[in-house]
Amino acid sequence: MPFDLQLTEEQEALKATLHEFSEDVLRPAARPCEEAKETSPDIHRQVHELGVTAPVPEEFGGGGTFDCVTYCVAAEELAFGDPGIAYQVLGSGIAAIVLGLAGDDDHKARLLPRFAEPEPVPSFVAYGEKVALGDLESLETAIDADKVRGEKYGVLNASDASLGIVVGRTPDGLGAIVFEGNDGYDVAKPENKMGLEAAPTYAVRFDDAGEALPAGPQLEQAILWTKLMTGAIAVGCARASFEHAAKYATEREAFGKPIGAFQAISHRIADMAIEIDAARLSVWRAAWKIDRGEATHADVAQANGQALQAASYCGDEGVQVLGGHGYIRDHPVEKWFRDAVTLSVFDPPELGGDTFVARSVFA
Amino acid sequence: MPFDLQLTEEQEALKATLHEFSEDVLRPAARPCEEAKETSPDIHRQVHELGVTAPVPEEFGGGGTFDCVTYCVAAEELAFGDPGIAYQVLGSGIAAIVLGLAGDDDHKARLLPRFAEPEPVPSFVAYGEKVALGDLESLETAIDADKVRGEKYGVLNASDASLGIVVGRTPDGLGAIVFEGNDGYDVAKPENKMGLEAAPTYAVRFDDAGEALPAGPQLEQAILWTKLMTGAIAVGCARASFEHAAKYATEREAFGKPIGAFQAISHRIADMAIEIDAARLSVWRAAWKIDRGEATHADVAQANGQALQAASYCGDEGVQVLGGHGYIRDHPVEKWFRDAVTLSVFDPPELGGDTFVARSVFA
Amino acid sequence: MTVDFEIDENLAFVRDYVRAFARDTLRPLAREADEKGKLPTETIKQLGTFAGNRASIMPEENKGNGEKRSSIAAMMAVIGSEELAWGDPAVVLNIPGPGLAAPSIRAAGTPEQQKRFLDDIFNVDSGEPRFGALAVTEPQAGSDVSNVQTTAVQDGDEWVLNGTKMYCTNGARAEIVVVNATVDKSLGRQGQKFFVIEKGAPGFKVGKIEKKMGLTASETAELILDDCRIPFDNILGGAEALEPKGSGFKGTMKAFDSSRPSVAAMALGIGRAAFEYARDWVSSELPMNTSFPRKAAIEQKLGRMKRELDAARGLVWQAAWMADNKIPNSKEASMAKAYAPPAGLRACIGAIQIMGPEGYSKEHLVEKWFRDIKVYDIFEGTGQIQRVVISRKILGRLD
Amino acid sequence: MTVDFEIDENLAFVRDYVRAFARDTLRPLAREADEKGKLPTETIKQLGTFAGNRASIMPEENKGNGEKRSSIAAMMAVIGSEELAWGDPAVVLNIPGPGLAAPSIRAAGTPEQQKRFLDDIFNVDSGEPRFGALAVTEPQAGSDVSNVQTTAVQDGDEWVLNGTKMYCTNGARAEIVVVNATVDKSLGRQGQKFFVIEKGAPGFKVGKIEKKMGLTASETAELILDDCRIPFDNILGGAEALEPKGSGFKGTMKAFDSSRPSVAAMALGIGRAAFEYARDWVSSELPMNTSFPRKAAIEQKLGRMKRELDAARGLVWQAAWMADNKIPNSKEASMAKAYAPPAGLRACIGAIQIMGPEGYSKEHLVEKWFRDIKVYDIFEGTGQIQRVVISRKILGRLD
Repeated sequence: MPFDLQLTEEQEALKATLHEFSEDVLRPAARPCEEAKETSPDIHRQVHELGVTAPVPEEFGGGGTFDCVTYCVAAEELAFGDPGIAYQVLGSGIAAIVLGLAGDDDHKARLLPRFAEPEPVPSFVAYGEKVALGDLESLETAIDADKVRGEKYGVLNASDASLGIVVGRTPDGLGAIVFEGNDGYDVAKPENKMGLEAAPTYAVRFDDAGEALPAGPQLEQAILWTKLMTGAIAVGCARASFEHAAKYATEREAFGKPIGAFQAISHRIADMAIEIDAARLSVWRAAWKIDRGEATHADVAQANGQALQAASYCGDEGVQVLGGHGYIRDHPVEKWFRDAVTLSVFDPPELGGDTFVARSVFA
Repeated sequence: MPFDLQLTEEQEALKATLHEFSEDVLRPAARPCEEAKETSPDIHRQVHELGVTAPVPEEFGGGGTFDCVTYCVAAEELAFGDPGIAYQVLGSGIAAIVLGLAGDDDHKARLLPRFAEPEPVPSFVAYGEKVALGDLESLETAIDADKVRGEKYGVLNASDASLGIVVGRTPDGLGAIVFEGNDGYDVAKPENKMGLEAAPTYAVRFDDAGEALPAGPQLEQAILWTKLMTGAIAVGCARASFEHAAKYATEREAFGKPIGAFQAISHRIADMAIEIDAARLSVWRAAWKIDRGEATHADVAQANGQALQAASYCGDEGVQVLGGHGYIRDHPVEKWFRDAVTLSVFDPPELGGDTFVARSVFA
Repeated sequence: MTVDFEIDENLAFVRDYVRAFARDTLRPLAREADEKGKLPTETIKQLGTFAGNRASIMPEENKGNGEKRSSIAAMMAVIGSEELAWGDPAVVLNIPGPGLAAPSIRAAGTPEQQKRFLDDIFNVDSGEPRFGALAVTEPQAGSDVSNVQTTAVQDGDEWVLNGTKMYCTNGARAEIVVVNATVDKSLGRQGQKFFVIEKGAPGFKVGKIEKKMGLTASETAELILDDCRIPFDNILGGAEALEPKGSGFKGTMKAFDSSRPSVAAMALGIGRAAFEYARDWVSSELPMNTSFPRKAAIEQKLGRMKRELDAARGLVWQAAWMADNKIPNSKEASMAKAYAPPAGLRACIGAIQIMGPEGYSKEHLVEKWFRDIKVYDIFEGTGQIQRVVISRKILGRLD
Repeated sequence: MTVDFEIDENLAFVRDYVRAFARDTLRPLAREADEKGKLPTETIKQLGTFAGNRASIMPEENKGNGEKRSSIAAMMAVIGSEELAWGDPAVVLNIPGPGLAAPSIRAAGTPEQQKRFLDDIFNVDSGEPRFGALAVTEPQAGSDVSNVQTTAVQDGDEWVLNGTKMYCTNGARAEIVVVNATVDKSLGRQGQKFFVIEKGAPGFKVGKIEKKMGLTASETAELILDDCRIPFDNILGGAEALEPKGSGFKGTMKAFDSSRPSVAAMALGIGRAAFEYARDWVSSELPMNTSFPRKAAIEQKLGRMKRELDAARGLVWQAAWMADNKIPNSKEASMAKAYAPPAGLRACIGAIQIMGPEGYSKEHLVEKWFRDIKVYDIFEGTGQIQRVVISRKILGRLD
């Protein structure tokens, strides 16, 4: 096959379903969940039922799995609905993807079926650290056989997780330890965030033994998939701001014309569109490489960098196009800007990401 | 005195004189000197006569000296005429400033009177190196007593200089060695540049003994003055592009209106104006600190960073505003863009300059 | 007269005094005020006492000194504004006083009006905090201030006003609110006049209090004028304002012009707060001898933040210095206003990213400053409007 | 059909073939051609032979294959264009052929015209290099292509053309030049038609050859039509073009639309050349274990250059893929054209700054690529015009 950007019919259908779901369910739920500082169980269950957040192979009782490109298409669409809820529901299910890709037979048979239940499993995959955020090579969390020691930030569900995976460095490279139940770690503190509030996160200290996932290329690709989730959400967040601002620009009038008639507005709308397409293509490319088992840290750093840049840019301009109306909570753009900047800390291109990209060019 | 941006009457008069000179003499000379790849002796002599490029105290037969703020005002104005010629004439005279500020009595009595002659002295102050460009702290050129060894780039007049000052690191800090005549160093090669062609420069190898200038704060401030010359020229270069583009935007019509009526043009014009004022104020501030003997490497890195950014931005936008006309040599904007990017290598903010600024904040 | 970047002892005194007030009084109130969306009344009273006792902590301009400004008034305003916003940009708006009502009344009011609406109300110590407000924005007219829908019709010795105003700081609790309204649509901008509405005027209602991204501790109200009746004398400038050459829209808008450098200075102060916070965090949490690849990038980012904030201060001070020296500064005021808020926003986002998971956390203040600062590129003229002003000053009016 | 970022073997073959040609043939000619402002005739002939022998080295589009394009023609065009420009963007314009005359003739010409002006002239091996050209820009009409001043008046069985065209690539040496001219000003754009002028036509004069910032090895001519007489049949589309619905301005401008991704690809190729050159220079001249503070900054800059160039390639390929799949791509073509040239320019400036005094030196090629690339944000629609196109596709026409 030559270069192709055509989604499959299944992907198109999924995208359409999720888009409608986002419009009908997630948009109305966004502010209430934000104010409650959690995604309501009902909303979480509804998303879980869609089968895209915690895919489980049919042999383990699930609805089947799909590739990372499909996952990114789905994640963008959910984030278009609400980045905070998307972060919560995707982050709560991604352990299933890691187990499915990198678990041994026992892990799969024992742990995956839980994710096929109607009730979502409170779980997490923890990789980010205080300083080494998206930087998997500088992680200070140390794994030795089945023991892990270190401190993680941005850990979802940590207060009541029934399953968690923590990523760290072994003497040979990347490793991951699975914890069942919530023994084996201490919740240091809940993170009271300025954005993505529907996804409550925690700082967590690990210092105990769990079960090691088999190290190797499978695990590495699975961890990169986990990281790329951030980029896919960022694309959806960017698009939410963009579409809202574009619509507003055709409706709001000033000086006798729609404000979109002024190049100061319309050319920024064009730039937002460019940033979004560039970001999506970059994310899809990294996802496609994950699907081939060939993705590198640089590929994902590059995709996340492009996507987080797009989300922050569109978030900022989205507020700016709406002016004073953009700054008040009657419109969602101020939220998306907060969500975008919150997301951005995980892999900011100017603070590390581009350095990884550079290191790959000297290979 | 409180904060003040008012130039003195003398400064205003000098600025007016130089502006007129730039319009009448330098603008018409710019292309011919560029094509000849040197500033014609006649032009050089005319600038020299103005007394601003190689100031000599009256006691040594000169027309008197002035402060660094005045120097930056003058340099901006000459560069507004032509950045290439300005680079040549200012760079050829700056040894006089270094000697006047940092030379001992013997140096002053013996060497300064030459700069008071009607004929300009072919001289240089060499600091830039292949990797450590504007980075005075990373210079690899080593000075030990009166011996200097190292390779410098961007050295003016090296092929026929009768006086040269080379900057390097002593065991204790910054040092400088004076060479009379052009013994003591080898011209490695002429630099065939893409911009600033009226200022022929050379790569030069130093490996000999000369006369050491007294090390200390005076020398350091004098070297920072030399570095700041780049920033002052950059402001003039930026302003040249800006003024040309602004005038063009009021005259050229498209779609039935002057192109300046389109925000895609007019808001870029506004941004150019902002960058220029920000840069000038930053350069003046560094100059004012040099005049007080208090300037740091960070002050000058910050000023140069701001000014070189302004010059590159205005150079680029200057061409863009003129469109196809900007790309051909009938208009000067393409030259100013080349000049700006050539200048920019000496202290690019993103490639070192900002790092110096940062280091100062942890002091 | 010569170029001098040192501020003199008067300005240095103001800066140091305001800085101490900002650090010791405003900053400690910041987080709780942000969370609760307001300050306790008792705290507001205390702020009023502090401020009243030390007139110099409020920039001159905010006191509406009009023609009486000294030759360093604008510099005092920007230096004070930077420090106050550095302390907290929302808490500071809770310091009692006439606020933005003052410059318009000073610019366009008769001596009698200045006495009645400013001196009599605000110079008296009632023991209760008193606020003034200015209400210009309307639901359908943000940047386009000429497109005002609010009307004022004379009815005997009263004016009857109808319309809705938005985004009015301290509007709900103000003793007086200055509003613009059109007395004659056919005259366009010239038909716009300014009026003072006193608390309790019949037909004057407070609509909803806005929930905002940031500056949450500052009250932002919608004001509804529903056959609102005020005395005829409450038209700014008195009856003369109705004459063809009467002071109206343009004259009063000039009062805005002079506030642009101060608004820019506030954005600068917020950005500097974020920069300093991140710098100190890096010093204590991320020793510069670690080998994280991020280290060098963080260093570079901090350097850029400082460079841009210093550039912003240059533009702000330039505009203020021109005002103090009676040099027309409309272009330079807009340059400062166009540059400082985005530079400050970049500093806030940079600080968040440098601090990572502690940056997005409400445990620290940088996330708050990010939420606060965004509006500085919007109110008192968006960045786009500033560029319209700047380019027109350079190119003339071409469209 | 599914998302796939791998190019297939056909495209990979083209890429590898063109890359080898670019590396072995174009790149070595670059510096001398830039200095002399032209190539020796003998070299041009050789380029023609190379190219003629291997039709595949020229992107399909440049051969003007019109309706006959295969389903990967646009992808071939962008991949080939990136590689050719990577080799040298100016030398490649010296490869003989119909150039930009082809797409317009293919789009609007009758079968007879296609045979006469393209097949007969360019498929014959005369031993001499032959060029075609397109001349649209006029001194007073750059972006505003509808504002054309050149007129064409029918006089018996001839057209008489008057006007001046600028910035015509290969215009002075072209066998045929396609120009647009208005036959009826009252019809506006619809009154514009395209004509083929053959070398030696009476009244057809070559004006000055432009001296440019870059792309100096490519001939850019001014063309003067002074009562220039050409046969009536030289109107593209023949007599039918004069009918109210005849192929005119819009139809032919569509040929331009399809060239935007290729122009963007060329900018990408230049930017990539600079990136790779700087990367290799850093590898050999600045070992990454040095302790220069610049090291980390250089690394970060290289990473950003790669990220942005890859993003540009994504946009370029997206636009081409849509064209090949008959999906309307006007917005995406403009997005690629708006993004790639500035990204490439940043890469060139970054490369110059990384290499420092060797970056500005003519000893290396990065300074040349910087000079070459700037015009890619200008010709075939400036970045500003692309944003007009993009925003109209998104917002509709609002003004």
